[in-house]
Amino acid sequence: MLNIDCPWCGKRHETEFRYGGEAHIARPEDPAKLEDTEWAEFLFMRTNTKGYFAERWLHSHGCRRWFNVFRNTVTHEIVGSYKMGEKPPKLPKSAGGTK
Amino acid sequence: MAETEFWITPAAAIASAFPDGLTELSPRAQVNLRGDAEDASFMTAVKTATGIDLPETPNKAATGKEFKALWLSPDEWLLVGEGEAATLVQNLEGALKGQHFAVNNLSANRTIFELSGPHCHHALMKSSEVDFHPRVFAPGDCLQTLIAKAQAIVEQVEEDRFHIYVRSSFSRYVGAWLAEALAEYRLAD
Amino acid sequence: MVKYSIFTIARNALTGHKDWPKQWRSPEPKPEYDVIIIGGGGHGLATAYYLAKEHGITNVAVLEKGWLGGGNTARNTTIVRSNYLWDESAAIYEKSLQLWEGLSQDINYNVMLSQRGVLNLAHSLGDVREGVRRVNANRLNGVDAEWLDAEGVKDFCPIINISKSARHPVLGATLQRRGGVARHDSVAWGFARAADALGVDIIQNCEVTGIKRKDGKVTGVETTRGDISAKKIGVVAAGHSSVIAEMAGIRLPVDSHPLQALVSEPIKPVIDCVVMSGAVHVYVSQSDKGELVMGAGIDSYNSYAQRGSFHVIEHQLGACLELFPIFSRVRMMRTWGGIVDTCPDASPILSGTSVEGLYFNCGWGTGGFKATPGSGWCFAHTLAKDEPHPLNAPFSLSRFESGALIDEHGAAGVAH
Amino acid sequence: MTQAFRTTSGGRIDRKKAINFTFNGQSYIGYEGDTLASALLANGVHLLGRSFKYHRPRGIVAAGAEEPNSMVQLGEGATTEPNIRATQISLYEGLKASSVNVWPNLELDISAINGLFAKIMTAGFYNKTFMWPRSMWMKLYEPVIRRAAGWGKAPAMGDPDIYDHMHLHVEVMVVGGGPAGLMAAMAAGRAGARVLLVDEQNEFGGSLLSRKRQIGGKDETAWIADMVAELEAMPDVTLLRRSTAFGYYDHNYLCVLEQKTDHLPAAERKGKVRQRVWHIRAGQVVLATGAHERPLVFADNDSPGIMLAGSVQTYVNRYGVLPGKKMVLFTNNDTAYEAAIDLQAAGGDVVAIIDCRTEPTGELVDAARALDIEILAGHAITGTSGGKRVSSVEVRKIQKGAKVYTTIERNIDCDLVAMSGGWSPVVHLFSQSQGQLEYDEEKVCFLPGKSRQAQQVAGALAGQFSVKECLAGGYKAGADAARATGFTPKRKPAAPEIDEPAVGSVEPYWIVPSSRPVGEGMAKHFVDLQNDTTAADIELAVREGFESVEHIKRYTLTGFGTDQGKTSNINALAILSGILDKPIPKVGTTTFRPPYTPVSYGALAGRNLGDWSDPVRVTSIHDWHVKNGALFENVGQWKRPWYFPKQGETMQEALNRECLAVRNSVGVLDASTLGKIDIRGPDAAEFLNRIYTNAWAKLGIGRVRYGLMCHEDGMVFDDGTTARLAEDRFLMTTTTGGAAGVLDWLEEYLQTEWPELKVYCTSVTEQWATVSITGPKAGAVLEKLAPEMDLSHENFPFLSFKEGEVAGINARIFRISFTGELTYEINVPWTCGLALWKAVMAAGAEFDITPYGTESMHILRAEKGFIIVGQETDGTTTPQDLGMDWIVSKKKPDFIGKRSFTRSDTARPDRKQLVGLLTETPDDVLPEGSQLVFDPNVPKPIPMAGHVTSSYYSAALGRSIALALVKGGHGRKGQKIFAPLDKRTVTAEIVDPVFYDKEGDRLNG
Repeated sequence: MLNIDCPWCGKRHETEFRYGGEAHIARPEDPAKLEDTEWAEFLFMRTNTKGYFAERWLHSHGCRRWFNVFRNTVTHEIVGSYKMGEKPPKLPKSAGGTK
Repeated sequence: MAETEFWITPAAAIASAFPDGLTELSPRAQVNLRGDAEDASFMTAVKTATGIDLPETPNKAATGKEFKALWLSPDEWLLVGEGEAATLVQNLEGALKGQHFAVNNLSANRTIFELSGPHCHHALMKSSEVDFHPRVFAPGDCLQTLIAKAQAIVEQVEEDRFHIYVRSSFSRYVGAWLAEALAEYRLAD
Repeated sequence: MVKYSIFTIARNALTGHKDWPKQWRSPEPKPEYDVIIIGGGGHGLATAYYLAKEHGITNVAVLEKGWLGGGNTARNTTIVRSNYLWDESAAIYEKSLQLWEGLSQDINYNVMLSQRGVLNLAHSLGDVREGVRRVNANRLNGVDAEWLDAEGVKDFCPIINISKSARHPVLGATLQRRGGVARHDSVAWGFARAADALGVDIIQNCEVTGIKRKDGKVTGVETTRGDISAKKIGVVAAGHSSVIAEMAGIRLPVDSHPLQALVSEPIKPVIDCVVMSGAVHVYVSQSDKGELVMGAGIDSYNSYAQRGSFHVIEHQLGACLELFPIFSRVRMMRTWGGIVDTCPDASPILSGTSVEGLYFNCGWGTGGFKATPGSGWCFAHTLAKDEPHPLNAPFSLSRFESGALIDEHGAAGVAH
Repeated sequence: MTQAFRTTSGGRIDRKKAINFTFNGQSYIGYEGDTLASALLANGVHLLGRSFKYHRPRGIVAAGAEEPNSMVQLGEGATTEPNIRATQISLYEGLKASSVNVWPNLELDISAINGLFAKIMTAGFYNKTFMWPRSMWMKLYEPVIRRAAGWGKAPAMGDPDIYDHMHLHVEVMVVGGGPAGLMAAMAAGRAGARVLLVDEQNEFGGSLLSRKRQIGGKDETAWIADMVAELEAMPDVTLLRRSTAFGYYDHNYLCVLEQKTDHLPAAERKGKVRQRVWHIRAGQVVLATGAHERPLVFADNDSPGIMLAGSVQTYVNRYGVLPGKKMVLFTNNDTAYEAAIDLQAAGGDVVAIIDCRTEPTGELVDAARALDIEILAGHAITGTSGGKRVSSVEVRKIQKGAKVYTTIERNIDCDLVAMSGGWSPVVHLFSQSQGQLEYDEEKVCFLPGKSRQAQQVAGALAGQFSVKECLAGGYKAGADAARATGFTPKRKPAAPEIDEPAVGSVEPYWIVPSSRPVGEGMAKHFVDLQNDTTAADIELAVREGFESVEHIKRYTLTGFGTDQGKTSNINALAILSGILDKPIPKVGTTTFRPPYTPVSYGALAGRNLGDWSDPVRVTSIHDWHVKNGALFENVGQWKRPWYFPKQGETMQEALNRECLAVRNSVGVLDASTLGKIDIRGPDAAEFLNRIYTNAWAKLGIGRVRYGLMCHEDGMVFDDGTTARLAEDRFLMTTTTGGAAGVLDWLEEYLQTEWPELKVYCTSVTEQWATVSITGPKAGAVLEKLAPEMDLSHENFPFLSFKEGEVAGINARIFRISFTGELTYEINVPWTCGLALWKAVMAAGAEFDITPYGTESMHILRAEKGFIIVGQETDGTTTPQDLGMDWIVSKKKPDFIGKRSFTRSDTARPDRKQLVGLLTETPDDVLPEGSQLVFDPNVPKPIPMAGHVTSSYYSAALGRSIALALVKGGHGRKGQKIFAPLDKRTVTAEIVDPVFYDKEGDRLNG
């Protein structure tokens, strides 16, 4: 049961949230201009990082805000949360091994 | 309230059998307001219309004369009170004219349960994963979470007295759940 | 390869079982192989076996970062079936089921395939519609399938609760009698032993750290046990597919998620079929040791940890007791998690890539175990011939550009 | 038989409270405070069960959770429970227990014949045989194997007991209530932190319950009592007894099983919660979980009467029981000497101590000598006899490094063998929390190493084996935990004087040879008693190429029993390291997975059963539907009326009546469940333009429009009508099941993709109850309810709305239609829904107004060829596939889904497209989900052309109708198509999907 830090409401249990997958995948400005390959990249291709990973969560049963979480997908350690449009927090020194 | 003369509160059918410490409150005005808290003109307009300084601190309630405002999200509040919802909506619409905002009379959208007494904290511990211990959640605090498996607003109105706002369609589920949560203590007392 | 049978066992008993040979060697990696398989799970070992058996390609190494069969092969709920909706899926899973049916004899290793029948329950009118649709599709595809009404379900699985007043009542079920379960470890060990006997090198504790390429073509791998050259590389790394892909500078339409499962304490037999309910996330069978083997729903978040969140298990057991009230006093003995690689359309990828000589077999999501032999058989063909077999041609990476997805999520849930 | 093995005094039992119980039908008496195990031992009962594979007689080995053998079937009928350890059952009046998996009975168990085949039933046995003939596996071999499978039996009926869940947040959680845990809780509690202390036992004290110690001038009992009293007086300290922390998950989340009534007589359990699962989120966790003693692996080390030394000590001191009267102790350390000393003191006779160490020294050794107990140093037990109860042991001199010990020194008669192979810290929870284990050569065990979570370790778990160390270590852990969560520990109290023997040395001794090498001859060296795994099995596994400890465990089944190898894992690992000739740390350890001890499904489900397994949502009109005989359909979490059968009506008759009422007069539907979203802001129209496939800018105020939503992949995912309330304000309706998803979807795009758009979305679903009246007489009904309202088609045209009073209630009325008939959807505040519905029924009475449900709604819309998302669509359907190109804007530069329409496969002309079907025989209703083919007369696999999405009998048309998705269907009107069913093939003609009132004349009544 992850303990997720909503930038507004503070730490709440995972069950209050909805997962939104990999963060920072912006919808293309003008999809019409894209090749099928490029469109497929946006639609389907993911980095699926092993280690520290920026992902989106929605506080669906709380303040209904979308935000980003920087989390280690191996240890599940959460480095921090940040609002849409902000930059991920710095990696902790402890962050060795998994990138 | 004229607007409520035909009203039947959603959990009325089961509320009569609620144990001590649990009641469904009679209908009251609930008006949902959205706007930009950063925008001074919005905040002042709301202040003039309602006399309330909308809480900008998450999960806090601010009380005015007729209404109180519960923080729901950075740009959303629920105004609750005994006054006329329709009038409140009019006043807000008037005061906010020309601004970007949204106001909705949601008086029927949620029903309100009052949970009180020596075992209200136990009932909450059985129903919610959130920490409602007095050290961290005080009177005047409110938050949105799950009660059992239904979304709800929980407000502590005073020590050992909570108001739980539940979407009308979930009201019987939550009402019955809370009643059951208290049952074991009725047995004990 | 010593032939296994009751007689060999008896003979060895006389000598105190001192003469059993190793089931597979533990060779040092050679400097070069024709084909390197990355991933020593069921699918990878099956691929190696069929490469050797069907295509005579025996200069093959299977590289496993841990112990063979230690990934999802050892962590699933062992369900085997082929009753999928779409033609493409039905074809490849049915091929797999046919291979399962002769597997113990083929590899001379009892994988304990137990075709006790698989029920997929329907709990809503929408489920019923989709179930009937799937049964009809299966029949026309030559896959055995039946539709049972609630009473039929009760007859087939007497302990199931079909009360109409249940929160999600059982309205019916699809039944595939040829479906069932198999012994997961034995599948990995059996394929390993058979592949090894045909000359395949199975190299454990050998983690791949890089994919070597030259002019857009693979030349070999870097590993924790040194560099190894290869003409072709088949990646069968399940949850870790994206990690290997990144080494080759490509991305996949794959996310890795935890999938949890659990077993109860062993109890005397109470259920002798497999019951699945996608709607309420219950997957139950009883092992030959007496444990109730149960699969839970998938955790929502990406993860490479072989564990998930406990509320997923608790939710599943609530739903489980709705279906099987008599399990309430049975006790959960062990839980665990695997890392499943999921695709947007819940269908696998068996495909070449933009890198010449680099092939991926992944994206099996929650359904990989049942596909083990078929997946290996098709992937071996693809590696041997440098082109997909018709059975796996639809499961190429290009489908994500063309839009020709094979969506096995089923109906999006009836709305109005 | 009256407790012949009960000591004359002492123990933590209440000798005044006798308790009657039965085991295998035989009546016995025990005392309050006993476990079933101690009570049986008091009565001289050692033989409790049979082993899994060879069905060898097995007895009580331990005194707690680590017990590998003594599982019983507890209770009867609906409340019986399989596989409960006798060592963990608090004795209660009327307890009934019996052995598991024995036939016909424990004394004479037929399957013991398996013992004769022991030689062939080695590890991997199943993999190597039962393959020929192939058909026999399912027919004969497996059924036989399955009949032998399992221990106890599940109840035959549902569970009458109640279970629930609690959620608790604390700064400091302490697991384990022994000396270390009590001290840790005290340190944190005094510092002012919120503290939870849990212990699996019925009382706190841990190892002090089994050993006599003077602490600060008090005896252990008084010391424990004082500690507990002070803790209980602290308002924010929670103490849970009979509570096992069974799982340690991410971010310091732990689950605890509290057994609230399992120790009570049936009568006192009524109405109470039986078991409760506590879900704890802790700032810091102090693990003080203690240690388990290891058995020694020697020949035939499995007979009843062969027990762990520490457990013997527990039975003597805690329960006042002599597990035997003539005891032999076999040990590799001197801690175990205490068991011998205490047994002797309690009136037992210790005939010899067999110590594998050549020169044992230390206080305890001296104390034993002082009692004239014979000590055979440098010796080992190399065999036992007795079968159902150990009767003598064979002792040989240890020949270092030898595979066999040649000469028998002694045969010693005894009725009890106490063994000790050293202690293994209970690292299970620590390991679950991702902590890494480190092997300690000197202490001969794995200890907690680097931890991954906010936690401390203390006591025996941390290798602190003396009470003195435990108290100091416990205090430090508790204080550090408090500090880490922002509290200041009080000044450290002076360490109390403790009177205890010094902890002596332990010498690793993993496997004891006998006259023949391990694995030869009939003798068995058991490693995992429950699964009958022997040292020979491990050797065989290695011989066959299994080297990873995980492989060994799986191949030999070591550690896969209900005890999860608490007493066997380390011995197996050590034996493996011996065979591989690698140091133990190199061989590695296995991961420990939750739960620490088994947890009932009932407890894990808690109250989330029945209607609480998933919330039930109802409308404000629900009670009326129930009263009026509606049958319900689950739609998402909603209960919606399916249809309203009258007395003696079949479903079809009811549907015909409901549908004809709508076509000929007027029907009424509770449409409250539709999702409703208020969308407001200067960019609202632009936002809708991007979300929906069609254009919204020009929609007039007061008008309504239908819209389709696609995902980015171009596939339809929701639909509904949206009204323009004002220049900058819309009211969107969504499907019932889709409401929540659509709102999240809108917020996602507003918050993450288009924050520049000034738009606010507010869910108003349950603000509005919706009553839809439809049919030629709908207008007449509404006139009566809203006499003031101008309902003329000029002033209230199709696809528009009005506001006004209906039946005296402020309402908003929409003119839209899902039936093709004149329809008014009246929206009033949710809480007025029932009042409106009743008013509508009254006003409509003269037109015989007919309530209808979802099934008739589906028929009526199908007659008009209207789609239902999730029925005509399945996530692979585009608007074009549905023949709805008319609603896909060609002008808009972009909207969600547009880009995907041009992908090669999505643009394919022969995609599956929505068509109507008319069966050759008019009253033949195709089953929904029928697959369609162009040519049924080809061999399988038969290429499929599509499938039937909706199919009904239409009373209005007097025949069946169906909707289907068919390859290139739009170009195939008039062609024949076939549905091969189980027993017959139905022929149908492909037609336009609109079956009824193609011109749409009826919209205006």
